[in-house]
Amino acid sequence: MDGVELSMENISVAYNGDITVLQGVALRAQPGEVTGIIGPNGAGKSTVLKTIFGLLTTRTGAIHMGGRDITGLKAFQRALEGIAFVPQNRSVFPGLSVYDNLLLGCWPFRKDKARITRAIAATFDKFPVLKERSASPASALSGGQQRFLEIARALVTDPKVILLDEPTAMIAPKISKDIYALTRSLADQGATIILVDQNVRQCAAISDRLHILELGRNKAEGTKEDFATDGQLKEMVAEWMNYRIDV
Amino acid sequence: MIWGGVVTLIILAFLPVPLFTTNLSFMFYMMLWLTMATSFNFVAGMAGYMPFGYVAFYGIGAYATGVLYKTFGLPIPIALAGAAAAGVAIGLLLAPTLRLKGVYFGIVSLALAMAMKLIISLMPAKITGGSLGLILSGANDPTMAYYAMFIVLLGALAAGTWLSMSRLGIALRAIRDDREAAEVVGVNVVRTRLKAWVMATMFPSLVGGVEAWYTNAIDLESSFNLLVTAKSIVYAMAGGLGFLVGPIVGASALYGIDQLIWRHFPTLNLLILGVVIIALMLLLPRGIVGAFAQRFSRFRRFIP
Amino acid sequence: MLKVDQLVKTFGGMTALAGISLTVPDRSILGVLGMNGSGKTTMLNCINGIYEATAGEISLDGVSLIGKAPHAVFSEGVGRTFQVPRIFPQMSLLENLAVALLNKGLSNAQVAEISAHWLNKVELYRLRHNYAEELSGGQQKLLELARIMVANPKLVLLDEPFAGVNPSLALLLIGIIREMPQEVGCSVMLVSHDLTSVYELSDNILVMHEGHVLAEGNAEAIQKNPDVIEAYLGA
Amino acid sequence: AEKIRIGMTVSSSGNFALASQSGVRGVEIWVDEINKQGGLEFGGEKRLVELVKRDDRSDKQMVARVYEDLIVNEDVDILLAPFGSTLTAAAATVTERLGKFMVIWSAASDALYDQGFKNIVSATQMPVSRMPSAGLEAAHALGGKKVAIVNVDEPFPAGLADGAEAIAEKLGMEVVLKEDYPKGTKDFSLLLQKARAAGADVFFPTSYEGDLISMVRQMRQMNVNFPFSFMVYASTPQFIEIGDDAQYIYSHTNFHPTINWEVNAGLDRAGFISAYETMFPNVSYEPDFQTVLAYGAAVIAGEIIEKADSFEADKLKQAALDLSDNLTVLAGPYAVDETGKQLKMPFPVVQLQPEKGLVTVWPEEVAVAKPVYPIPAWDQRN
Amino acid sequence: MNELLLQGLVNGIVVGLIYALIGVSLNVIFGVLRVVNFAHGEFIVLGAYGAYFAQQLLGLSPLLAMPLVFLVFGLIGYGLYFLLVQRLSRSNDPEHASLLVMFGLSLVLGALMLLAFEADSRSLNFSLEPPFLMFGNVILPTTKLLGLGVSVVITGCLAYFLYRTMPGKALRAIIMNRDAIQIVGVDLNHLSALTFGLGLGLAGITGIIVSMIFPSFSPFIGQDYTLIGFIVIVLGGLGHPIGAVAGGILFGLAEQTAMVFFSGTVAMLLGFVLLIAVILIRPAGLFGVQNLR
Ligand SMILES: Nc1ncnc2c1ncn2[C@@H]1O[C@H](COP(=O)(O)OP(=O)(O)OP(=O)(O)O)[C@@H](O)[C@H]1O
Ligand SMILES: Nc1ncnc2c1ncn2[C@@H]1O[C@H](COP(=O)(O)OP(=O)(O)OP(=O)(O)O)[C@@H](O)[C@H]1O
Ligand SMILES: [Mg+2]
Ligand SMILES: [Mg+2]
Repeated sequence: MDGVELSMENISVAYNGDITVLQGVALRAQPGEVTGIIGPNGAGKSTVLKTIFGLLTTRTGAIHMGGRDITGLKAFQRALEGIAFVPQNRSVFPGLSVYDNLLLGCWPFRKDKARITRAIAATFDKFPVLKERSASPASALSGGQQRFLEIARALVTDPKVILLDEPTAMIAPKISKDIYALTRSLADQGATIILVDQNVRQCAAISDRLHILELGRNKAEGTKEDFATDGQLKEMVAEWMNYRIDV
Repeated sequence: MIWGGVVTLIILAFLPVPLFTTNLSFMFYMMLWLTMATSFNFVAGMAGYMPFGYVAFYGIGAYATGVLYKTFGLPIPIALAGAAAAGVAIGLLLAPTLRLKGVYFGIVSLALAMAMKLIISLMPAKITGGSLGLILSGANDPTMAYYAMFIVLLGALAAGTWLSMSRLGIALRAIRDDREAAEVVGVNVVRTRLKAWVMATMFPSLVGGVEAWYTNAIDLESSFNLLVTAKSIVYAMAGGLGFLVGPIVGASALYGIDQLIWRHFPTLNLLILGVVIIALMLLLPRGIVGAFAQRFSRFRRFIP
Repeated sequence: MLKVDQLVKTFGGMTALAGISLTVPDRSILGVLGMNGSGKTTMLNCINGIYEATAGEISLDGVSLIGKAPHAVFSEGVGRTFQVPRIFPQMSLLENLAVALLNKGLSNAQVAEISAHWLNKVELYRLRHNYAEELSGGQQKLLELARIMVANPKLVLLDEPFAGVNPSLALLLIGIIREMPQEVGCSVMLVSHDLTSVYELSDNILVMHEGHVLAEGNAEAIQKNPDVIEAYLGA
Repeated sequence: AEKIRIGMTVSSSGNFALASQSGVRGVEIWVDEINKQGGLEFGGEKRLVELVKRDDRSDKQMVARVYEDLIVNEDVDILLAPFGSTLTAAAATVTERLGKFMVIWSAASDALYDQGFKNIVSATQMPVSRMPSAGLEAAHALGGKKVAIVNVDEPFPAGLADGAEAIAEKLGMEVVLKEDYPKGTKDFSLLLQKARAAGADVFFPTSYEGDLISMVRQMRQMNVNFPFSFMVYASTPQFIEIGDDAQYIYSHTNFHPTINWEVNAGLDRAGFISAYETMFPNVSYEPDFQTVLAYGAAVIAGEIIEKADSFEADKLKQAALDLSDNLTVLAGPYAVDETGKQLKMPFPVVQLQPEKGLVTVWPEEVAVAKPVYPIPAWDQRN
Repeated sequence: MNELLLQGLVNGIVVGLIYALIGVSLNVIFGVLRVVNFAHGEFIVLGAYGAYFAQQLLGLSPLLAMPLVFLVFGLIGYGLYFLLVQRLSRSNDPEHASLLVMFGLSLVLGALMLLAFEADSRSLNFSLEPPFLMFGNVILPTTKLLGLGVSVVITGCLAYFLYRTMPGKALRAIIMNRDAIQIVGVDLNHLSALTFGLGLGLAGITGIIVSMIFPSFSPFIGQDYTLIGFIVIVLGGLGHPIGAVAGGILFGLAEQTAMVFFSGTVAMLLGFVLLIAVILIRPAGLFGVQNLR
């Protein structure tokens, strides 16, 4: 799994023609790194991910993947290019079995039966709960189990770029630890990961680079070291986290 | 306030017509479609239900009026009241179908409309006039029928106004948005829908009855013609479901277009009507008012 | 007081709840933890009548809730929120709240007053005329909470109220929940994976596992319980 | 001089489209014919005739509206009815209310004439209750004893079926099956087998063409045959076009090469055919009995106008009564009673026979061939 | 009477399977794509005209015309999807918006057919030798057997496609979650358009079969078929080809056996009553799964 650099410059996005949500947002994510995005509700974090994945059309700006301009590609084409997306809201196919959900995750290489078998078996190893329930319809899974399924389905293709939108919301602490560990290890293996998370401490802990978004604009960004050393940045995050008694 | 203006406009437009012309039909049928589309909106727009068999109530109203007048010799006003009662009664009878969802409800109600037609056709010809139907030549009084339709229209508008402002209206919209969530915050879904349903069944029955009085001819084919449902849907949706003014705008615009087409392209009218409907839905999929509300979302809350 | 006794729920062959018993005393907060799929949401669904319990008894202040439809359970004074917020997107915030007050026999002025009070509390008052779909995810959670609180419930069931909520809003939410037993006089059942908040808010904590009660006790005891560490918290 | 304006509706679509359009071609022939002669004699001068036709989409609502529009806005002087009893009833309430005279060419329902309408007259269409008589008389004469009557549940076919039942009983035949089925029925095999199981030797379905075509096809598929099968619309070119399966079926018509009435108003057969061919060279079908009925009605309407010399409804009606029994048009002899009901215009019985084609077989006065009876079973045809 | 009842049962199954065939093609468009195809009956009738003109102009037998009609209709469907259906996803309520568009289309198609083919009833000049087969006392027309065979084959293939192959599963997944289907890399529009094409192609074939078995057709009868199609799939359950077969047979059996004892009108009434009863007992149809969305 070789990640590629993913970047967006000067991106503006609007819903319904007149509600501008992003204004000139820029972002750069390197292979082998986790790039974290934090910000208050409604800042536009999910919108950034949806835009990278091509579910929304941009007003201005461009998106590059490995140096190639992918702004004009449709969502499914980006998926075929190797971008995986775990959106914030539910994205399982409720009426299909767990197995079939994973199978559809293999769509990009659907002709290669052997690879499908291998990929699904590997996924089941990583997520034994899913193996247990492989024949039940996804709608019968609990909220958290559906979340595993989404993550598992996204990873089944060995994607180059992985977009995670609050992957551990509603997930038990024991498992969120596993998921963060998995995220980190995927990055260490070379994948490019963009992680949106309200769990600021965890996000900061595993990210190599952090972006803060507010009101649809870049507010601050820096590497882990910047945040550790730069006083202003440090304060910003601290203030941010101190909203919570203790996260 | 805007809504008050619309209602006033409607009253001013329709009230004096019989003073000026004997060609009442254009305005009569305009009122008919305004009423049908408005009351269709009670179930479709406010409760999120699509009864494809809406015509059943229209047909029942027509037949109830005809039978009561002709076979039982009752005066027209009483026959019309009977028609409303018959429509509501059948609506109540069908209440169990309200637990069905979406398309299922639609298709079942369509089946019910067909069943209703078959039942009437199986009734003795002495009562229903058999397959020829009933001719009410003795009741011919288009001006009175015109005003009867006017009153029915006003009734439908009043009901719509009340519905959109009342608690029932809020409950209905909550159900439409998220049925389960509504139930969890205390809305009795079945009972609420039943109320809207009863209101929505009364008006087409009255309309059917008044129309029968106006044309003096009742028969199965036209009383249970699916085009009646189809047009109610088309007119209401073209305007924008869920808005009070939606059906008004939709019905007046499309009815006008329909008339123009029919006059100028006598042989191609259905073709053109079809094209107009397609174009409208493709260009304004949320209807005229809905498109406006979406484009200018700031003003959305001012649209009645 | 909510009493749940030997509650069982099965889906076909799959047992989601295998005999859960618990009580929520008046004016107290019960925190519920548990692995994903352990049956927390299912339990809430059984209590408020979305699911029909397979066996067992549920009662609120001595009134059985078994067999009651969700709207009837609501009338008994049980409000709940959902794991994924379910507001009425095409209605204004005020109308969203009004839905919960429909059967209370209140005058319009009273409705307005209560609504304003709660919208102020969740800091959404200035958006009161906006459509609910225009709110961010976190705000929708707050609206959902306000929507049940206006009805002055006896018992509030909260399913993951903090998931995806940003720190400042979470703080607001925690403040509101903390005050609920005293100010509103209701008891709360708080289902969440947000350990810090659960520890901090709960009078008593229940840990569920595979449809059973794994442990029960105060925050300290739970944190130390080896079974809980093994099954839920992780090392 | 000012033109005489005649209003009517045609169905561009819906159930009545085919019949209605066939009919209006007949009216157009008459208009053309009259105008070539300089028009109708009216008020001491020749006045040209103009046909104002509108669409009714086979829709009753539409008819009421359009007839009102024709009278109020288009100022027509006299009206021709739309197709069929239902539409005609709707039109009649309007013409009656607005005091206009209407000439009917296709409304056969007996009930229509019992409503007390004063300003209508059925020029060419005999009432439905009498229409099946020729067919059943033929069946009776040939030896048919047990009749199976089936119909689609619509006014005209149902009226025919009721009439057939009454006539059959009067003739002393036993009605072993009388059954209706709803519009939209697609499969008739069971119905056919029921008729056979009931022991019928006369099969008398009174539905419209489409259903009749399905019935004969399925008769073959189910190996069902009756010694005498009479189908109202089996004489139409569309029906005959379906091929061999249409053979031997009995039907009736008022328009056929072998039927030549002593016409004293309008064109005779030959003249009519040549007029039709010049006017409608591109229409794929020949004139049928609807065309002839409508043409005949138009001719009679013209005679009535000339005789009345007025457009007042009661004068026109009086003229219509005065002309009763004095006219014979292409469709046959004309006679009406006070209610406007047609009393004559009989329909001869025809049969499609191999080699000979459609030939008149009953009554004997106009017959040109012997009926093939009983109709040979399917495996005995070649 | 017994013999007639037996014949009624057999007839019910055969007619039911033909109804099912109508339902199956509609189910692809309505059950799977959620496009309320009110013009379905018109397409079926067009299929019949296709065979009619293939026979008149090219001398093709209706059986040979099937692949041709399937291809032509499939292509038309593929194009129509982009023209008419794709944009509807922008609507609040795509399902009901599609109902209207398709209603408009049914008006247009009806009017065009009337212009092109005139109002007359037509009938394919087609028969098989022998025209019927006897099984004991029960008679079965050969064309019906043929239609029965085609129904079974088409339903089988479709069930296999939808439930066993990946594109089929992807197809069913579309209505479950439109965003998610793009997340896994499926070209939503292409696949939907293919499906629409498949549905119309099947409608064309259905038209040919139907016109061999219910012999006459005219531009006006489209609505009848649309209604039958909807009834069948609501009875059987949305989206499921086998469900459509069950629904079709149930409806056919009810109608035909009732016809043995009562008039056609009563039989049809009983058919509707059955539909209503079944739906009230099993609100998602015989094979339906509830709460898919
Ligand atoms: N479909 C939509 N229509 C209109 N506005 C929208 C839509 N989706 C999002 N928005 C608005 O866009 C803004 C950004 O939304 P987004 O979901 O990207 O925020 P976020 O940072 O992900 O918030 P959260 O932490 O709550 O998930 C918000 O103000 C939201 O109200
Ligand atoms: N409708 C259903 N049909 C079948 N099984 C179900 C259904 N709903 C829930 N389940 C099963 O019941 C078990 C409990 O689910 P529940 O949603 O209550 O878990 P939970 O504790 O809320 O989990 P989470 O923290 O992930 O939300 C799970 O294994 C789930 O798969
Ligand atoms: Mg977000
Ligand atoms: Mg849960």
